[in-house]
Amino acid sequence: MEEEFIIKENALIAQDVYKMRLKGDTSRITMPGQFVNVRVEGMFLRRPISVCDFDPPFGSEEGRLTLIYKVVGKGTDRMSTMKVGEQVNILTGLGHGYDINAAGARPLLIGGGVGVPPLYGLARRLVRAGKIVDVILGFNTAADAFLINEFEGLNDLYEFGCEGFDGSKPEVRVHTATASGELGKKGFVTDCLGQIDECSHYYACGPIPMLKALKSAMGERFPKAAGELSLEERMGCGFGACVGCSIETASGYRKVCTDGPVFPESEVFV
Amino acid sequence: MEEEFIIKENALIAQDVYKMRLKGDTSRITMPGQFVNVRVEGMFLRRPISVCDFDPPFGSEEGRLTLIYKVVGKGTDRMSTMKVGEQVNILTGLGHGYDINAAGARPLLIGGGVGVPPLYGLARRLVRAGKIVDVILGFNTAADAFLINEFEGLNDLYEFGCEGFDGSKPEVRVHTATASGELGKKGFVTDCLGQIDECSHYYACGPIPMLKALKSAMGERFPKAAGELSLEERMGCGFGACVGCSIETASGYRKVCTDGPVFPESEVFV
Amino acid sequence: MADIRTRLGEWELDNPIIPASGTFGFGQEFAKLYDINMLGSFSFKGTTREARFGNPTPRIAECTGGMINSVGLANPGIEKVVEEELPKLRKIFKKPVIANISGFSIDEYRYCCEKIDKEDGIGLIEVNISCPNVHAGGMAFGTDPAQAAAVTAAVKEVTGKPVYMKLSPNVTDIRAIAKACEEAGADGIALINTLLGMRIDIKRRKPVVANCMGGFSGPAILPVALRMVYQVYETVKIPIIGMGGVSSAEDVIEMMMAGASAVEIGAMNLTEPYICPRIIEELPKLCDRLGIERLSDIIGAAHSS
Amino acid sequence: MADIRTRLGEWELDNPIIPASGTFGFGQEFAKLYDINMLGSFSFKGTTREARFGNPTPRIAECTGGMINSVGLANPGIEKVVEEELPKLRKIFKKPVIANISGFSIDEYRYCCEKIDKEDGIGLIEVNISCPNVHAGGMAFGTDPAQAAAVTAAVKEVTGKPVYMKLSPNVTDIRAIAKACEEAGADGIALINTLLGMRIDIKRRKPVVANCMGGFSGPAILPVALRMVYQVYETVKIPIIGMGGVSSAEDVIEMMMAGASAVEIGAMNLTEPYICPRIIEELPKLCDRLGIERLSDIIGAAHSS
Ligand SMILES: Cc1cc2nc3c(=O)[nH]c(=O)nc-3n(C[C@H](O)[C@H](O)[C@H](O)COP(=O)(O)OP(=O)(O)OC[C@H]3O[C@@H](n4cnc5c(N)ncnc54)[C@H](O)[C@@H]3O)c2cc1C
Ligand SMILES: Cc1cc2nc3c(=O)[nH]c(=O)nc-3n(C[C@H](O)[C@H](O)[C@H](O)COP(=O)(O)OP(=O)(O)OC[C@H]3O[C@@H](n4cnc5c(N)ncnc54)[C@H](O)[C@@H]3O)c2cc1C
Ligand SMILES: Cc1cc2nc3c(=O)[nH]c(=O)nc-3n(C[C@H](O)[C@H](O)[C@H](O)COP(=O)(O)O)c2cc1C
Ligand SMILES: Cc1cc2nc3c(=O)[nH]c(=O)nc-3n(C[C@H](O)[C@H](O)[C@H](O)COP(=O)(O)O)c2cc1C
Ligand code: FES
Ligand code: FES
Repeated sequence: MEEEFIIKENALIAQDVYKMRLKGDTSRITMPGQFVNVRVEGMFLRRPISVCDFDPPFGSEEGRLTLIYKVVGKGTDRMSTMKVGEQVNILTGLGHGYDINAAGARPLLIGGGVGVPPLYGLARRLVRAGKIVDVILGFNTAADAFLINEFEGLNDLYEFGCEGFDGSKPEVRVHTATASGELGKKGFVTDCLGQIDECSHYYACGPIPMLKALKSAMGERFPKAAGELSLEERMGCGFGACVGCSIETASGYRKVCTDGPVFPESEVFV
Repeated sequence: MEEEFIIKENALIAQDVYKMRLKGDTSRITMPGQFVNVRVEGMFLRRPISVCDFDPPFGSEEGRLTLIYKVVGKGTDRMSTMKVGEQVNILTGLGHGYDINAAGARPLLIGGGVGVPPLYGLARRLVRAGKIVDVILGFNTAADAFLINEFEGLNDLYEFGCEGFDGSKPEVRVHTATASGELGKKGFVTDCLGQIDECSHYYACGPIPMLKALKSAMGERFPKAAGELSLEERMGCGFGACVGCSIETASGYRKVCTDGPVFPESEVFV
Repeated sequence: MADIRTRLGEWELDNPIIPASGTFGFGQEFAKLYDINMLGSFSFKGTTREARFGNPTPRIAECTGGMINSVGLANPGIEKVVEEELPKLRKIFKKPVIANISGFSIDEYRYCCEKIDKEDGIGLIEVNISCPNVHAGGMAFGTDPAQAAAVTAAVKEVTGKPVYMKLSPNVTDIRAIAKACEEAGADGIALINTLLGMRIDIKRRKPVVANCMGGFSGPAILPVALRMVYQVYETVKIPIIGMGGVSSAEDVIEMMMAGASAVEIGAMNLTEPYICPRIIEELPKLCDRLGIERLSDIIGAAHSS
Repeated sequence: MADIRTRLGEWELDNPIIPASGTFGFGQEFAKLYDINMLGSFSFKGTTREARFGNPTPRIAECTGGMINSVGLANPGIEKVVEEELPKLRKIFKKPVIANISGFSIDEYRYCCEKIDKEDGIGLIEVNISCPNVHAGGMAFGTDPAQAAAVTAAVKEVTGKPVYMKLSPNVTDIRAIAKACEEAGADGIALINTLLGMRIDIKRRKPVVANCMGGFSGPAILPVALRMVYQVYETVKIPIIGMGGVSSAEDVIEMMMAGASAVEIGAMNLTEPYICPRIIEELPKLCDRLGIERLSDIIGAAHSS
């Protein structure tokens, strides 16, 4: 679970938002939506960050891991000063991620702010599995936005047929909302739901108010679609030992770090 | 007082003993025997280390500072892992050093173990001032010994007359003792006193038992020579603020960090 | 190679390293990471009569050299621990475990200890008296010698297993509490529990943890823990399990020289999950470097005779 | 730019930053490093009736995130402070200073405060009651509400200057001590003093400091200090000077949100001698980022109304 990674890139990609690419043993990461817990020098607790994307080690190739994080305090600030070539100690493959098998033909992904990153790895895998994927990305302003091109890019990637899939031509349809109106629709992710014509299953990650609004909006727009929500909670360990991250769910107490961070929408009270 | 230095060298020179050469603003260092207080990441307190040698900044040239330290605990262990090019935060020019003006014609320098380093900068200055300098260096074993060649080398340096001096041909006479007998005389620094024919003033640095033995041996061998002893004490600040390092002397309470670390032999009870 | 075995009364441990209660669950999470049978033992999550969710979240905060937790004794309740956790544990852990018991009334302590008394594979009962006493104004049992003694006497009545009283450091005089426990029949003392601490979120202008305050632990508290272990060692004759801020083999030695017969490690398990096996590996080497032949010889060595 | 002035009773300070007693001598060492008139004020070295060498050396030990000192109130004695240090100080420091007074008997406190009462340029007297009471078994005055009140009442009799009682954190209930001081007439509360701690040298198998134990302070103790300031703010109406582990402008804000009207900085002065000017520079900028217009508005802001 504890692995040393080497930083390959650590670059500013939006206001206060950094993308960190690393190499190391990713073999414990198995589902998009999982997270890692990063040791940051000078901090006692590790910092939990969602896996944005990953590739398993392959032959002599090391595994690849991408994290996208926003500087909000001392720990992430310190992360942003880490240099290419530096070694980072990471607890990898933590938590229970998104269930790809539940996607159906027309999955919908909804991400807000730093909730967007984990959906990228998910989208890539859904496209690979031949799905037509709707993605709604919400940001406050244009300066806060990131990954939009990369989501779009998933279309090109698969036009060349570099991966086999199950027949239907896969596609990613990106819908953007900004509160400022600078990019895409002016408003919130829920304001984009009108643009979606079909939804077999949904996957969301973002701040609690977004998840709350989304849950009720989805109940009206696509009452039959089940969904999965990714939650955040302050963590002591990230692997189930301290019970610091418990929440109450429809099926009793659950730990966000091991039972989640992704939970069936029907289970959680947001 | 607080300066950033850059590491130019950090090399093992004897068993557990490292030499660190740095560049930065040394202008506050004025006397050999002073010390600096080094910030070591992960440690709360700084680590006091004697100035082994220094050169003031000159024109566009930065100042040079040499420290020699032994790894004895976590802080010095961490220091030994610092890399060339790294920046080190140092409080410089601390304490009251050796009084060069008191040397007379035939100064004697006595150093034991990691008490040896500060005597090097002193010896260099005494040679520059045209003195014939006797130096007694004591170590436990040959593996612990260091700087012997450098002291000898002070002779070559000045044969070429690269510094002006006051007429008499300067010289450094190095006498070595090891407890193991591997190098020089078998025994302690005091066992070398027989090799010294004259002494106008002496300067010593080393562990307390050595200083104690020395003080009484010198009283017998050269009863007229006054001396200066460099002391160590655990320090909170190193610049006189915390009174953590007080000792009782013949003239009342004194702070090792500001009134010392070098004290007249007649003042201190060792 | 140095002999790193140690004893807690009659119980001989292969080594003094014991993950502390609340940081090791019931062993299942760590059993996935390493063979937990290499541990001296471990202390299971503080258990109460009823199942408890604990305090509202957030209940974790970062501090310099440590953390605050206000988990608040979240646990499945003694019934479930005995019926589910212990049987599961016995499959993976072959050594006696330490049963950490909490309560909000003397009755509750007694009830839980009586239940545990019937179980096999319990090395000792660690009775955590830092919880607030609901029947006496909410001050913790562990802050008053008379109440500490009352809990001790009550649980001693219902169990034949060794009873170690786990003390709170949030007191004026830890010696008085330890002494009261010894006199009431305790077989040993475990200390320290967490220091009461808090952090404030300056953006939200509110305490970081929902419960306002919480227990502060981790390397930062080591000096306080060492001091209290040292004081208690001079006060009682029964064995001491020392804890608080231990994060290295050196700290283990320091804790034992202060007077501990065994050493628990808490918060560090959460951030460095392999800390215990690493210390167990390092310990004999460090003993060799320090000229320690038998680790148990150094218990209390820092005290002037 | 935010207004960072604050008040301690009638006394308006340009900013809340005050180097803590024992870490700033009588100002002379720091005056060589920067213009100390930029400080809110500073608290001079704890002064007793007689000159004291203090405890034997070594009296400093390293800890994670802090240090132990067992300096033991080394000071030149009140006579010399009044006759030599204060006149020297007045030449370089134009603001009122905080007079930190200690004693081993109520008489000694009274004697020293009476002396100080006659001096000009004293902003307030900070009465440190963490020293052991030689007349009452050696327990510190600050660990018993009745004794804390007795010291307060005694010094209030002999001085018209504001009296702030400086409390020890090594107590079960800091609120009771603070309340007792307030009721006995204290004008304010200063807290916390150091936590009692120790370290052991595992090579020598002895306590690191000659005096065995000492006062533990530095960033590691911030959570305990915040908790106590928070508790005391809910207990008394008089102003609080908060301290313990403060090492950044963020910590200053946290301390004030917990309830402090001004903030002292101790151990950090020793390892980062420019810490106070740096924080004073940073503070208005941080206030701007946090939307704080007047720093004094946030005192106690973390308390739910
Ligand atoms: C499962 C999970 C996945 C996450 N994925 C991402 C991601 O992909 N990108 C990203 O930018 N952020 C992510 N976060 C949030 C991220 O963990 C916090 O922003 C980060 O820990 C803040 O650390 P800090 O030291 O900068 O802030 P500080 O506020 O100084 O941190 C203080 C303490 O609070 C904790 N903390 C603060 N904010 C949060 C938060 N929102 N959630 C949990 N703990 C918090 C910190 O971990 C630390 O222990 C995720 C959080 C969780 C729980
Ligand atoms: C004025 C002065 C000059 C010195 N010059 C040198 C030198 O040139 N070369 C050299 O190798 N050593 C020198 N020392 C000793 C050096 O400071 C210590 O060896 C070093 O601080 C040990 O740090 P550590 O973390 O490795 O050891 P630890 O034992 O882990 O340190 C713990 C604490 O004790 C302090 N400490 C430990 N040993 C000493 C000591 N002997 N003196 C003072 N504080 C100590 C440390 O600074 C630290 O605060 C000097 C000490 C003083 C006071
Ligand atoms: C997350 C967490 C939960 C804890 N839960 C308990 C508990 O249930 N019962 C108990 O006696 N102590 C509990 N403790 C206290 C620890 O067992 C230990 O006494 C304390 O943390 C000091 O050790 P440390 O500094 O190594 O963490 C808990 C500590 C932490 C960090
Ligand atoms: C070296 C040192 C000496 C101290 N001397 C005194 C003193 O004489 N009087 C006093 O009231 N407090 C004294 N203190 C306590 C500090 O004033 C302060 O209360 C404590 O250190 C907590 O603050 P900090 O964590 O910022 O250091 C001393 C602290 C240190 C580190
Ligand atoms: S963070 Fe420790 S159990 Fe979830
Ligand atoms: S080390 Fe602080 S006064 Fe000398």
